[in-house]
Amino acid sequence: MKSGSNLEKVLAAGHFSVTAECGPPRGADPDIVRKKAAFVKGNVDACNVTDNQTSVVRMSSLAGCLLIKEEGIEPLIQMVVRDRNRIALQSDLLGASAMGVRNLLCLSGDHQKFGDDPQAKNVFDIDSMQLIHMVKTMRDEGIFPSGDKIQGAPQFYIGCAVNPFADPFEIRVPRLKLKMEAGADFVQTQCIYNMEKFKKYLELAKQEGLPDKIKILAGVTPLKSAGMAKFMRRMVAGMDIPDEVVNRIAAEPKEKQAAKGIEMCIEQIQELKEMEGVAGVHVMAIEWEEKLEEIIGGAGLLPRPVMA
Amino acid sequence: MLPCTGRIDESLLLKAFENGADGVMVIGCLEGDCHYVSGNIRARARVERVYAILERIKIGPNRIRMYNLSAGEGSKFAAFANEFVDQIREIGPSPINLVRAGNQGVTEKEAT
Amino acid sequence: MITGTPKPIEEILEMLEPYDNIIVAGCHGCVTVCRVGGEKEVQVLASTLRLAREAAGRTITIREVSLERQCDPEYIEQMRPYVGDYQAVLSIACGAGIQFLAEKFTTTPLLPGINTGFLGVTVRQGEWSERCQGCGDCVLHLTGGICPVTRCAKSLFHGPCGGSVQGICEVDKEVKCGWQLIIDRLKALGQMENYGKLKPYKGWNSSRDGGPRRIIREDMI
Amino acid sequence: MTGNLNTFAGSTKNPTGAVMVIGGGISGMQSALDLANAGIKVYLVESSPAIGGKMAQLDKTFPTNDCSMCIVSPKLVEVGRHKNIELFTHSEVKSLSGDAGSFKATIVRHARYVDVAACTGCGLCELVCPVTKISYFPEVPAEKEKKSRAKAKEKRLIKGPGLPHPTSSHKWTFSVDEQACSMCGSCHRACLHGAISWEKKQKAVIDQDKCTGCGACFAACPEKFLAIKVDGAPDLDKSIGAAVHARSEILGREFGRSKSGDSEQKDCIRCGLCAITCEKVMHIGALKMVEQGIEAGVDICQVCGACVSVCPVSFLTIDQVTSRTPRPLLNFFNEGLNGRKPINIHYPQAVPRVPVIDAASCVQLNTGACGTCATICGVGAIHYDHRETETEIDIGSVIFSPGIEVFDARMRGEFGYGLYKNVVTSIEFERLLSASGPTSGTVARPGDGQHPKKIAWIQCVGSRDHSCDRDYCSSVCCMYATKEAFIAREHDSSIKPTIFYIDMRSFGKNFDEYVKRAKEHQVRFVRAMVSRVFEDPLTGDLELRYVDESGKRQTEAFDMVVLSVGIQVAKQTKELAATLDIELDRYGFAVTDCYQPLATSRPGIFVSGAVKGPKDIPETVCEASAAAEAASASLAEARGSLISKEVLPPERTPGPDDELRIGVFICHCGTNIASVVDVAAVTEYARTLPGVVYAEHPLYTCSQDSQERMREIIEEHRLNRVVTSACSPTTHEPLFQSTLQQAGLNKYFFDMANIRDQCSWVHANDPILATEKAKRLTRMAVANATAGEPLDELEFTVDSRLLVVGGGVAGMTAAIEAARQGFGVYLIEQEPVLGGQLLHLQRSADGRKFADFLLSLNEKIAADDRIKVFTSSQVVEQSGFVGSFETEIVMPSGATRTLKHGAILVATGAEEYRPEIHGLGTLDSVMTQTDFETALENGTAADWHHARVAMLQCAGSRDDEHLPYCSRICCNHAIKNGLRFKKMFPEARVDVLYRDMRCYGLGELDYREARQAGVNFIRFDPEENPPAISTGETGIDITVTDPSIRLQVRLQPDLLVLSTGMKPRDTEELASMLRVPRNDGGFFIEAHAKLRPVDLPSEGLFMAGTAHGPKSSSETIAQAQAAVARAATLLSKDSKKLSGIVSRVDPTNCAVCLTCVRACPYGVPFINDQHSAEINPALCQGCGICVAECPAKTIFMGRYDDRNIRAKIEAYCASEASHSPR
Repeated sequence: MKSGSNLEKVLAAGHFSVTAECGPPRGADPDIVRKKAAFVKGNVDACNVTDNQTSVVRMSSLAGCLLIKEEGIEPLIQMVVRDRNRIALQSDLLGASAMGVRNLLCLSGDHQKFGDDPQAKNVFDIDSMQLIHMVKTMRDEGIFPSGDKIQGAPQFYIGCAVNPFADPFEIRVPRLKLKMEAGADFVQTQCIYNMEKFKKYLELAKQEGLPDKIKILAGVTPLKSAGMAKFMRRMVAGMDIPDEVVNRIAAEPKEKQAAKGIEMCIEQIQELKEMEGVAGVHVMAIEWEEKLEEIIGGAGLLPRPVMA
Repeated sequence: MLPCTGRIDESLLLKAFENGADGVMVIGCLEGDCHYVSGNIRARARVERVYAILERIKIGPNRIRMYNLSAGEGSKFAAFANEFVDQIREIGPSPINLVRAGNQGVTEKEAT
Repeated sequence: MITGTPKPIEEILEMLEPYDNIIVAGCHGCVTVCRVGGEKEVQVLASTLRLAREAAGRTITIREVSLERQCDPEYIEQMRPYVGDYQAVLSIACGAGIQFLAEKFTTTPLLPGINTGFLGVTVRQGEWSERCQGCGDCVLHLTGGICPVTRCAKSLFHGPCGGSVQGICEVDKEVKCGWQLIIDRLKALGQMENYGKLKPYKGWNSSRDGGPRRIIREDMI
Repeated sequence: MTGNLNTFAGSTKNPTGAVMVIGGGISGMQSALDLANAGIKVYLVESSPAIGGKMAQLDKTFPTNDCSMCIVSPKLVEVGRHKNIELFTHSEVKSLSGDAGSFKATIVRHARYVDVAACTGCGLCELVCPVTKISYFPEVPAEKEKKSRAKAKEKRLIKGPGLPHPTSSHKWTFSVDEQACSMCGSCHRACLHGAISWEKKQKAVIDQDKCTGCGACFAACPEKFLAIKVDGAPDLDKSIGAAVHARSEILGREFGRSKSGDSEQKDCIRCGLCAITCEKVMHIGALKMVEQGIEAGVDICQVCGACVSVCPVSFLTIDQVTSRTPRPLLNFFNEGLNGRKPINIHYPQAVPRVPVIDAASCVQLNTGACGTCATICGVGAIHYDHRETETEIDIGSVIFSPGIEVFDARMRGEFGYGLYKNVVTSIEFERLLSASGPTSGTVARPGDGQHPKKIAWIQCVGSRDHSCDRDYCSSVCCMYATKEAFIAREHDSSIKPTIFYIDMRSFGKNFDEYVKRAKEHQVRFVRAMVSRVFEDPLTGDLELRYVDESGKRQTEAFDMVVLSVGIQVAKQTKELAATLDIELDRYGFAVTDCYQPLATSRPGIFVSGAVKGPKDIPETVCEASAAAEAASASLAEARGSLISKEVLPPERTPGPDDELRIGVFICHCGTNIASVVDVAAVTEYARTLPGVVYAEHPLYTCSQDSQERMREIIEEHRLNRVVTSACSPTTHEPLFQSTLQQAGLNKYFFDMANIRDQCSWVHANDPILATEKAKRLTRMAVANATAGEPLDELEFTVDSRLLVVGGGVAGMTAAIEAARQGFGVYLIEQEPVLGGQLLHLQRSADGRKFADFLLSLNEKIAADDRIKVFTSSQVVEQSGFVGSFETEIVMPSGATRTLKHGAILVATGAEEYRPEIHGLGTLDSVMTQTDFETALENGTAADWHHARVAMLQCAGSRDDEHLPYCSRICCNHAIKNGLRFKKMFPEARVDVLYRDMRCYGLGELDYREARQAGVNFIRFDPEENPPAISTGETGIDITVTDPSIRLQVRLQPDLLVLSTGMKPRDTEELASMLRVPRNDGGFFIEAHAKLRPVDLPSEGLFMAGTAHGPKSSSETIAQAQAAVARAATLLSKDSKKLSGIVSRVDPTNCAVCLTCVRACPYGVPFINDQHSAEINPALCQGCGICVAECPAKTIFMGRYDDRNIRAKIEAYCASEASHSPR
């Protein structure tokens, strides 16, 4: 065991794992986190807590992790390199590990242009690839990047994110491989709608033998409506939603589209579950955490295994 | 008179205002018909820049304008000149001239 | 070359509020080439200022000067005989030149007339584009001659990030994804193996983070 | 006809180095200039009073929409000023004798009554002339017979809306001359104001307090006494007519003389000018002032219109004063759309700008009365005693380019021209569009002045029309109609134009694009023949009847109809041709040989322009240059023998500390300026300006004696700057500058203020402000002259050799002709043999074998040791500039050679396009026109007696996927082959599938012949009616709807012949080496689409042949000769002088920023090895763009430097008291 986290254990045991995510609030009220946590609890193996997503200022992800941990959920801390230089990153890693956070997702972070403070100075001292490598070195070799020895190395199950649909397609798999080599133990993908393209991606990854070396958690997001599908397709960079997906939900009357979205998401998870090389799903029910149980349960993934 | 409006530049146009012009017309060939291929297009860009400068320093932007004419359009030239002079009369003397008149009691008027 | 853009005239007028007798100083170097601080711009700016001030009821006397370069002490010295006769110097050279003037003429206020931009190239007449941030630690041999520090909005060393769509950066539709460019170039050069390598952390100490940088070439002193 | 073929070798001994050019239109002018600029003396004979021809009448030109007058007027001025061109305007050739090389011609100058040398063109005479109609002149009594005035028997009272309001404004003072008064009392009776006391046997006395100054007494005093004196009348010292004009002008301004077209009658102001004019100027005395108005003796009125034109208030109209029908005096330049005076300057920009008096309508010439114009002329240029004179000239050759006239549309009565006022001809419409035309460029119906909204053009009126013996196509009408429709919409975007046409013959360079643009600008094209036009007599609107494409009869109403009249040869031209003894065809077009396209049937006489067959302006210009070449080649040895060279005194070099000594000349321009501007005051003012040591105000600064005086004054007062305030520098600056040079002063120490066109003419109503403005303009010119610097006009030697790139028929012709002109030639051909595309073609239009022609060309080239041929060679490097180029070529051995030469002629040609369509290249039954022609020639067609042949036109051309342009030659090529095929095999069948048959000009005759010979023509439309064509081993199958029978037809021909068009050879590298532009199709772009058709944009570079665009072999030969003529204007000079106004870089401050390099439209600046920008003065065009762009302000330009412009700006604003504030 690299970190001893619940997620690592579930995956190591060969179970089809489930993660979800939970965005901290734009304020200091812990009850908002707790309320969301209630929907998540029992339904997942670990729950991501985002780090100032889309450059919008929110409660820190470490604080969020601790709050959900109090509620009995295994936290997965997201960490972006946009806002902190390598000194702050190391320090936060040590702190998180000390507080019992064992899962980590290393990200670049959205450009500040889209957030509250477009005039802010960004950092990008090291990039996400280098962060993965830094955490691995700290964990496995017990040394800081400076070469100094760490007293009590941090323990993390190291994750990274990939978007199988971004451009250019041909570097997607080499890039995943690079992340794996840098030290990533698992990967959570961008939400998938184009299953054909994802299968192609997975096929290429399998040719490189990647699923054996890095656990692939496929990202899914239930659609609430046809409108949401169209909006995401148009507005979210790198989002690939095929026409048939949009048409299928659009064919329903408005009031039944949400239910259809959940039905489609469940079907999709079931399909992913049967695919070789997919180790789990990452369910991003954006501002729709109350449906997690319905979705995950519907896909036959409940109850979650309890690891010793 | 210039060989081509492409010869005129911002510093000279501003110089005219410094010297008390209330308005400046730049008259070039029809666009696409420049005797020197592209001089009038260059001139237009420079006039636009001076226009913006005058606007920002509160001399007033409508005091400079570029017109395009062919050599056979005498009556149109007259119409343009009248139109521009009327426009300048409406705006009134350049603030520079107002200030100078205040100081020296002398006003230089725009002749047509 | 070093590029720049003219400061808004309102801002310059505000700076000049206390003064009635100044020098406008241009430079024959980079700023002439990028057409923001040469002799012509000196004339245009001086005329503009005189007009603006006179229209506001308060004249200003301006001496129009263009130095060969404001970043070399010998050329700056050419101003010394008369600089004391003026209340301030408005320089439209780059930030380096302006500061160097300030350093040499300690009793005269130095004012910037342009916003210094970046180290760039002329894409075409009237369009300049940044190419180098002077980070002091060049990796262009690994990235197909395209700088990730300058061309990637996040200065990533292992891009592109998820915000790259069809070669366009998420930051701006007009901005090409630097990493897409790098990958295209590496492919064309047959150097894709460079892409698959993990690059060491960048040493930013050679960049601006180390305070004003100096270059000393013993062999040239 | 053999004609000039034998002169090809140039055999005349001791030829005369002069050429007579007949016709001063664009063709004659171009020929004259090319000849004169190449050292040949030119006599240019023009029958009308001024040169310019048809082109001067046009508004805009296709396909660039350039303003016709704008582009032609520099040529007018150049011809007018050229020292080697002697102008004979208003003149005709009476006879021609002698032979090629030494002709004698007699030229008749018709009486002009105005001395061309003395006249300054001020135009006052035309202004004061009161006559506007063709008079019914009273019979002039025989000599010594006593003159007696007719007495009126029929009188008519002319009344206004109210009674007369007598005015005393600017009144003249009348008094009785006691000596002369014979106490008859006529004045007393005539006076309507009781101001004259008289009793029998007593002399009359005028009470000045009661007198209103109407002059009734003056008019009434019998001629034998003349006892009434006039005082206080301006210009009375000149003549009574001049005085009337002066007072009429003043009163007109005061009472607001209404513009023409305002038909409302005003009350009489009883100024008396009409009666005085009629009595004292015209000696008729038909008008008398009465209580209620004017009493007219309608039977004795000569209907000259003077009374109406002097009336300041529009009280009189011509119909009131006479019982006869007024005969309008029409302005022919405006196609009779408005009136003119008997003394008339042909048009405002006329050269010479000298009026002519029309003997038929001038009162003085017919009755001896009036004579006002002569009294007003300040230079005494008017002579009523002029008679026609004859001049004999010696010449070596003649160029016949009298031009054409338009078809008389009355011959097509069904269109109502001449009956319906709103039916006009296309040339009339040009004048309606023109800013200087009768309506000042507003499109108005002649019938009622209303602005038409729906205008129809009817094409082929007098073209392609067997019924009125105009079988040929006029070539230009499709395009000019499109242009007129296009421009009409530019004038008024609510106009809806429709063009009714048969075939759209937009076959020239960029013509199809132009038509496309017109369509995009809502010009509607309807393929239909209009059968009749009917007028609605109430509204003047017109109804057109036609049959549309679907066969339906249509009627459609229009506000105005324009008849696209064809062109034809005038009767006088045919007579002149007979005088010259040259052969014309049945239509009057000059007959030429297709290998000698400029030579007429009489050796030594050459022809150019539309008189050789209908053509547009660029083709005419090209032919004119070609004719100049053809006419001068055999005169080459006499080049320069008859021209005079101007010798100038050495220039004084001013020292840096010389005091400023400026002389200022303020021109009266007769009264043009002086009647408004107080020239004396301006002169006084000029004397106060800094540096001015001399000022005066001549009556006419430009007159010969004034110029002589100016030269003396410069020398006497040691002037070092000269300023004139006069008219337009565009026309007069060169004259004044040459006077400076004659006085030993650098010509750039001069500046000129225009106080006429831009001051007195526009501010006639405000003399005080106009005077102030004149002072200011003068002040600016003085400031600029002060800032002036002497500029050097660099002179460099010209290498007389010509490099010809491309050895096809164009290059070979050019080489031979250039050698005949006496120049060395390098002829470069990339193929091993000369001949180009002609090697692949068989026969000329008249059936001769091209192979024979090529053989003769090859022989001539081989025989001439001035021509060096390099076959299998290519140009690899090119440097230098006009007059001294260096070109490196690679020869077959691989060795390179550097050639030095003064000019370059690009003749790289074109080839047949061979697209892989319809099985071309794979099937034997599918071939191109060239293949077909070869097959006919080689007898492979022996068994085609019953063959069925289908020809497909535009099989590549006018197709965006292949050749986007029209290849021009294919229609004629198909007809040539079709006819030949039908002649060889009368039983065989030919079907031609076409989009528009573009058999322009005389090619239409062959088209007609082909139809008569049974060649079947089927029109298709690639969008709406494309033919379905399938080809294969099993055969060819074509299905298409034939619109003429509106049925689908199926053809199963044995052969499919494709008219594939022409594509230029690959010249990408050459073009970039020579820095010359090419269009999208790969053809070279000429310097000016209209007037410089064979010049490339860079100086010293020319082109000819199909490298310019598709064309026939005959057109190619003409173009090659034209290019040689153009090159000869350069190569014939030992040296070339450059303008002093060029940009110069001061390297001291050059930032090497490349701004100038990028900004120059001609790509002249470059970075030299001294790390500075540099501008070659030989290439600089002097626009000043780089000067303005330079961020370091380190580029300087002669007279238009910042220094000069600042000086003028500062002088503009500086009031006398305070100088430029800073």
